[in-house]
Amino acid sequence: MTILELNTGDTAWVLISAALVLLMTPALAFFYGGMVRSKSVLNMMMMSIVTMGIVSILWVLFGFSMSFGNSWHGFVGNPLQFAGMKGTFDTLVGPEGHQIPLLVFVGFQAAFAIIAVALVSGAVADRMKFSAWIVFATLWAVLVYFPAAHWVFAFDGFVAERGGWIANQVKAFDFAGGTAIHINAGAAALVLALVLGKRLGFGTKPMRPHNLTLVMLGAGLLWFGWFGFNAGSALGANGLAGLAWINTLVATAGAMLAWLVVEKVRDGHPTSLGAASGIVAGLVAITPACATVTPLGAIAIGALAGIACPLALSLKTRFGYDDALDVVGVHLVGGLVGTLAIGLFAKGSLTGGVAGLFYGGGFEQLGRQAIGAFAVMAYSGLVTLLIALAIKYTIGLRVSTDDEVSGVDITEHAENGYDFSRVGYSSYRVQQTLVIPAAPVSPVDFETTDAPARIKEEVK
Amino acid sequence: MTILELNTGDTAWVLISAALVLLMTPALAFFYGGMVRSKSVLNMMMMSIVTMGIVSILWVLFGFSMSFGNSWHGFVGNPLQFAGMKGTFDTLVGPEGHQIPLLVFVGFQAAFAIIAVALVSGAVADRMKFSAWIVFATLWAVLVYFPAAHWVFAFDGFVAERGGWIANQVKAFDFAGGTAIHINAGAAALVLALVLGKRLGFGTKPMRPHNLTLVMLGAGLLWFGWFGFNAGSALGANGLAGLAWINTLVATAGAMLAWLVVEKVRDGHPTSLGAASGIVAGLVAITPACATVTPLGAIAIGALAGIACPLALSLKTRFGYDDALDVVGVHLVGGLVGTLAIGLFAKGSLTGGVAGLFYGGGFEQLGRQAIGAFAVMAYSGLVTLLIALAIKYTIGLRVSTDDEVSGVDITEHAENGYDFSRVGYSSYRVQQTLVIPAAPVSPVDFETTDAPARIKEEVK
Amino acid sequence: MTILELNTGDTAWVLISAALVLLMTPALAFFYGGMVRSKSVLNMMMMSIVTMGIVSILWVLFGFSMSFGNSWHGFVGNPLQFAGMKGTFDTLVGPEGHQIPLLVFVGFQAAFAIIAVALVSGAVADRMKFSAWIVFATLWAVLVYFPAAHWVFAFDGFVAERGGWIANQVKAFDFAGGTAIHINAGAAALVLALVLGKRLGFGTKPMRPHNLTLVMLGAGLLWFGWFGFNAGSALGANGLAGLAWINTLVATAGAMLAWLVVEKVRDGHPTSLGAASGIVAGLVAITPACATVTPLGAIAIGALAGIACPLALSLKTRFGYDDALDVVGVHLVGGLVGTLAIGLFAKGSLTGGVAGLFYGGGFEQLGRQAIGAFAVMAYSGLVTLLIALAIKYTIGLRVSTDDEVSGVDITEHAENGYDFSRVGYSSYRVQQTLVIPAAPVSPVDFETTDAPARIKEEVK
Amino acid sequence: MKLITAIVQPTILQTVQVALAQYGVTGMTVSEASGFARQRGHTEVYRGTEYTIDFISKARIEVLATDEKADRIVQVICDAARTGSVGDGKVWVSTLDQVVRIRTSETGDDAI
Amino acid sequence: MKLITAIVQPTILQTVQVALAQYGVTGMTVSEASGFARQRGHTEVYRGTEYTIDFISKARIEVLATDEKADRIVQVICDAARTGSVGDGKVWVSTLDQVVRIRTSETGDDAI
Amino acid sequence: MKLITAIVQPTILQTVQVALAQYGVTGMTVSEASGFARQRGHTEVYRGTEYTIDFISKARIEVLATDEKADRIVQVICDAARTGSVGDGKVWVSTLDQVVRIRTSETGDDAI
Ligand SMILES: Nc1ncnc2c1ncn2[C@@H]1O[C@H](COP(=O)(O)OP(=O)(O)O)[C@@H](O)[C@H]1O
Ligand SMILES: Nc1ncnc2c1ncn2[C@@H]1O[C@H](COP(=O)(O)OP(=O)(O)O)[C@@H](O)[C@H]1O
Ligand SMILES: Nc1ncnc2c1ncn2[C@@H]1O[C@H](COP(=O)(O)OP(=O)(O)O)[C@@H](O)[C@H]1O
Repeated sequence: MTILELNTGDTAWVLISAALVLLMTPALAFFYGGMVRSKSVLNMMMMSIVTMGIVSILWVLFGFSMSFGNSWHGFVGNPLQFAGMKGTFDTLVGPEGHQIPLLVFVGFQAAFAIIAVALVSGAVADRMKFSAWIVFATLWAVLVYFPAAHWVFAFDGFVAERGGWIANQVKAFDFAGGTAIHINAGAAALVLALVLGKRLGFGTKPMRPHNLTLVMLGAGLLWFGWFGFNAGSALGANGLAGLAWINTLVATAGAMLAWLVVEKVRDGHPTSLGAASGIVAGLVAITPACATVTPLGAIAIGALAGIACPLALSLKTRFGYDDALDVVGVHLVGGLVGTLAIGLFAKGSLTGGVAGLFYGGGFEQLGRQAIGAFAVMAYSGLVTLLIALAIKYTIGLRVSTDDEVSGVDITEHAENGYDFSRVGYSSYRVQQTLVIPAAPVSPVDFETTDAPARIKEEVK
Repeated sequence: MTILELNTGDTAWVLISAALVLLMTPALAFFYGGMVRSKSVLNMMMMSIVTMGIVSILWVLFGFSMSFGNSWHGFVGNPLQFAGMKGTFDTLVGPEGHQIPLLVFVGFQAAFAIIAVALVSGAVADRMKFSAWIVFATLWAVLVYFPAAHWVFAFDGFVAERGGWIANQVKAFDFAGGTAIHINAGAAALVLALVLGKRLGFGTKPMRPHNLTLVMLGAGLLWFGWFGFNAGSALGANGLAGLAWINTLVATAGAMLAWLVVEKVRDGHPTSLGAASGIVAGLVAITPACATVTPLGAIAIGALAGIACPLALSLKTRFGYDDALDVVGVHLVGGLVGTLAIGLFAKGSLTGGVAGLFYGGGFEQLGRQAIGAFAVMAYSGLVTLLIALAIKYTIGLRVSTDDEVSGVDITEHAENGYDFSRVGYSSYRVQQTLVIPAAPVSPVDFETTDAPARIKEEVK
Repeated sequence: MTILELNTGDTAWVLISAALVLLMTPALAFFYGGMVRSKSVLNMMMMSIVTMGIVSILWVLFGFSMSFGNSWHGFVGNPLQFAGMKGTFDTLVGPEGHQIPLLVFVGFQAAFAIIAVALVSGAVADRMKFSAWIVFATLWAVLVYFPAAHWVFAFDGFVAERGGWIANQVKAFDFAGGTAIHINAGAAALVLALVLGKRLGFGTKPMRPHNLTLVMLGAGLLWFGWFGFNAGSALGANGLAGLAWINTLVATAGAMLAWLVVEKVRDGHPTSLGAASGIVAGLVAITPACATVTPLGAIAIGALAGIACPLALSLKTRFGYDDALDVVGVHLVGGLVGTLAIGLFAKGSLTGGVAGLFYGGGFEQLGRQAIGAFAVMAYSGLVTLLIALAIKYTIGLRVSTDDEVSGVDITEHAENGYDFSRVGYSSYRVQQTLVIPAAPVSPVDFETTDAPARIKEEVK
Repeated sequence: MKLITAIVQPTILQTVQVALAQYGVTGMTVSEASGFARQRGHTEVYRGTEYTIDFISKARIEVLATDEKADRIVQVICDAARTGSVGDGKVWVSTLDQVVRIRTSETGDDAI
Repeated sequence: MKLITAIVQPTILQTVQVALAQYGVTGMTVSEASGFARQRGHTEVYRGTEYTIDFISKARIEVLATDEKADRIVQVICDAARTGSVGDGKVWVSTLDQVVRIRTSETGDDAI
Repeated sequence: MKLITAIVQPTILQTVQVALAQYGVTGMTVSEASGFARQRGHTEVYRGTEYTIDFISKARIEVLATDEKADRIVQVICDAARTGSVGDGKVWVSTLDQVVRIRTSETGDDAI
């Protein structure tokens, strides 16, 4: 293949889509960060941010290869095929006339891998050791996400000759990752929350979101980025991308409005946290379906998610697990709604003939969807359990009770999220952690100073 | 038409532009949200966010069809033609060689419809019932925006055979929506503010913006998104888009600097709220003009807006209406400046021959611009008045005085924007609103507990 | 050249990249703004924002022409060639088949010019007169940035016939601006900080970042925008852009992780400010190198920057200059790491044959890189010194001690960043600065009112 | 010398300030507080979890006064702050041993 | 009439509130404070610069009480707030000259 | 036992803290306050509307002390906090009936 065959328009769209999807992880950091108490906002954000670092590196080393390398029995790709990105330069992928550089596809999918892992962190707010999260994120990416992405996203002959079993054998539709990403992360969140245990005071102490403007910022940027996620998954600037774009708009609208109606009816008031949550629930639900349903179908799917998810939130109180920021209620439930709904709403003219139940297609596709969804859920749950237990009984998953009371920002990161006070709360020592120790500067040590007067001048 | 004729580069640009314009509504939510007092930040944001839900759904149901369906006497499009998006799949629009999927155009224009409605909310900060806003937004979109968009944006033969009267008969230039969006929203804001009445304490109590970093975030994201708004309106990646891009940059720069100069001279200090406001004023003013003037003309238009808008702000004190966040001063005045300035600055070589007054074109185009501007203003004012009065005398427009004093966040949404306190202000009851009531969990009811000691353990 | 030769895909990519790069300056405003104390957050942001206004205007007037006009001995472009954008309409640039409108390139480069100037402001937090910053930004853009950009970015025959000396004679690689932007701004920051002097209480008083969520927002948006910066510098949607995209991802990942490791080892905790700083350091370092190294090389360069930059931060304590937000430590050091590392890691197959030391290319390219880097550093340092001294001895650089203690937000901008209090701290006078004085409204003047009862009613 | 402390509605602070200034009080210190008493708090709901927030925002005003003026100042504050609804707040007075103006080291009534 | 002021751990506030309410105290005023004492503060590090933050978040509770109830209220607060670790805080009691309920102008014990 | 309350410039807090610590005071409680007095507030302007903000940020320091040490502590605070400019603040002293250390239930001078 030569550079001449590259379609610059399609490439431009996937390039910007990749950047949009990458933005979703900081957006998630704000969405999650605003929901916790102010004493753990930094830790909450850091779990997403550090995941961007870890997964990016794993991805170019061997992760992309595990997901898109030539398949070993449909289960996992050959980790060596593209190790360290070898063999990806000057290569194009895609249908004739619409080819894009393989490296652009690598980047686009990297952003998916990152956010899948970061999503899980919502379950563990306020109480997980940061070191344990780093180990968890690494293991979970390698053992759970890379294989699952292979199952769902690796189509035969696209990057490598043979791809994953759900995409090619089961033939479940999952356009942009309802199974590999949302069901996967949601199932992991459930298991991890169970192993980790509840936050201190869960169910008795108020744990209000500390900054709802930050939550809304996260939701707004997520919506924006999700156009790259869904419409970018067309891997070209074409009518399919346009359909996915519109569906990403209206399903989200439907879910948000439905969530607000549920709240109004049940709790008495429509809330901004509800709107933000509804946005995310709608985006999750339309993710697998965005290219296989009509805009009216998308509204229906969104509305379903906007009803099912808020109702599902009470499950955590019922069953007593503490999925702090409702990854299960939003991503697992929303992902299931969307993935299964394809079996109901798929329109033959959009899918190349396969129609859902409501469009006269019978139960077959619904069955395929269910297999895809539950396979990922089961695998994710099981392997997550093993990883979580392994960490628990080695380095430990959870911070000490004292640290949890003080807040993980200070104890894990030695930082404080906000300091709006005009009162300069003083400190005895401000000291440079020196690095180049040739001629040490003397830190001002107030304990040895002898007169208030002198100090007053220095600290003026 | 076949898929082969689609221009992927143009499609990519309109796809991403659509996402950029969509981002502008959350951006507006932050811009507005930061300006109110902290007790109503959530309500302020929610008016924008819920509008995204409502208008998106209306748009695919019949709104797009009302705006771009075949015209009924140039006044409104046939609402049934594309109802529920029928007939939009696999269709391309645009000039030969530069066609894009109709659905992509639908999405792009959807984002315009959303923000036009959301803009109005700035006038009603702190005191409007959320339910009344929902009704208002719905009616205003249907009765005012969809027709006005038809007048201005529906060119004969682009989507449907016959389009709107301003675009095709009056031939006023409005590249990206100075009339249909900004003048329209500004006029509606004025009328709605008048019907609604002033905030309690207006003119006597300090009402400082509670978070200027949020305002600046909104302004920054608005500027970013506005490149999609203006340059995206070229509906292709071409030199026209490039010109619109540059003009969107420099007009905004000119307006911001002019606003700061006005402040420095008049108030003594250039402010960050002034810079943010100047950015928006410049963006508004260049919106209609961005493809018909040179960069030097754009600087002039920006500077005009940056002078006219801050001077216009005092109108609200003069005339005693309380347009809380100055939608009139920024969008109506800025929109008028930009729309009329085309009649002065239009350059023949860019417009296909039609020149403005300063480029030797006489008063003709200025007249056309004035007709377009005032037609939209009058129509918007009148219909808004009817809608506002209808709501006022049915469900009511305004919250109670008590609720306004407490703050609409708590009374309308049962939420609090921020909780930075380390003091865990306690509550007697933390209770799950249960949904799946099979085996009810018992909420901790402190009123019936018998000993502080026991409680202490529980709430630890 | 005719419009038919324009490549819409390439144009789309550069258009959106330009918008992405433009977003980086507001992002920088948040990144910097979050790091200062809450009493100067607005001033910190305003330095970036006003720079957007100033440099945009300069750019279309003559700045673009100074950078890309026909060269005067390789040192500066002819300022009149494209003055006021004349001669840029309907012109295309770029290789055959991949041409884009010259105006799009103008816009893309405008965003570079803006952020280069804004970067410097990090050094002067809390204490510089706003008027002095405006003068400095103007002079520095004209005298330092426009020439330096010419040296590095103006290739012979791209826009004008003859370009700058570093690009064409020295042939140092600098894909997206490690020298012209980061080394340049970093050197200027050092000199300006020295001339300006230390903040009151530097080294003795705690100066904690007041809002780390704002810092993280800035870092997240910077990363997002930087894909436009680096991958957009390919000036087309192609494999080179794909490579730059991936490298921008993984170098940043490497730098962030390395910075966190340094912190963990040295200070005991990995921090969120460290992660945000590591992100920026990695982005800076990969900027010049992103198209000439493999992803593995990019990880190495990122890791180097992630180690070198945090170690370099202590230089300011060692040498006693107060570069408040570490522009030197991050941009100068990061820029040097990236620019020189090209001499080590450049891969022949990516650069058209020129290989770095580690890829068998000897010391030659390293030498070229060093010449480029130090030439810009020396020029920037020298001219910045002259500008800074000129301002110091005319209008003065620094606010008064009293103003610095009170905080520059109030004294320079008459504003307060945040007001979260529910206690409506009252004021004697709320007064409109009137503009249209026909019928003056009487401001409520409490000093002349006679009875508490009356007041109570009015201020209710 | 007396210290008068008043807990009042946050929105009424401006009125009290003006009333005190008119009476001739030249200084006061204000801080933020939250009160729990007869006045009912409000309910907040986050993702279906309902919190009853009993603590209500209040402003806390402290005024130093000479013995003779103290009663009258209490009166002025009460008049200005009274709206007649639950939550109007409390005023209390205590006796001080000493007051010092830091700037001048004046003490006693001179320091007020 | 007495004013009881307590400085307690911020997380224990809910417990104290409940205990006081059970004892029959119908009102209290709470504000935020920072304490510096035996309890060690924490260290924060920003870009390699280490800050020792000596001031620790505390809640400040004020309760008005009649003379006879004051001692018992101090007891209730101490019992509820005691965890046994350094930083539990202090309670102090002072005598008031006067208390007024703003809404009704009641004074003295009636106003509490 | 005495309670010493000082209203000082927020930026001078560190100096006062150090001075008190050197004198041997082992504990203090600090909170944020806003003062209105001789010191002039500042003006803010938002979109052409001018607000005069009369209230100025202050730090409020409370120190418990035994009777004999109280005077000297007032002295130490005043010395440390004096800059000589308007706004330096006030210190006042009141007598307490009782002080209790919550952790140990110690009372009186032992509790300080
Ligand atoms: N016993 C008390 N001790 C301390 N503060 C009190 C007490 N009772 C009331 N307050 C304060 O006074 C405020 C108003 O009290 P509340 O009983 O609601 O109104 P009212 O004064 O009209 O009876 C409370 O929010 C609280 O801050
Ligand atoms: N002398 C004092 N004056 C004022 N407040 C004090 C004093 N000593 C302690 N405090 C307050 O009590 C809190 C707890 O004191 P600390 O000595 O840490 O614990 P403990 O009461 O268990 O000895 C401090 O944070 C401070 O707010
Ligand atoms: N009568 C008063 N009652 C309570 N606080 C006061 C009083 N007078 C002054 N203050 C407090 O002292 C601070 C400083 O007072 P000010 O008159 O400005 O300075 P100075 O103490 O130098 O005369 C004020 O901001 C206020 O907080």
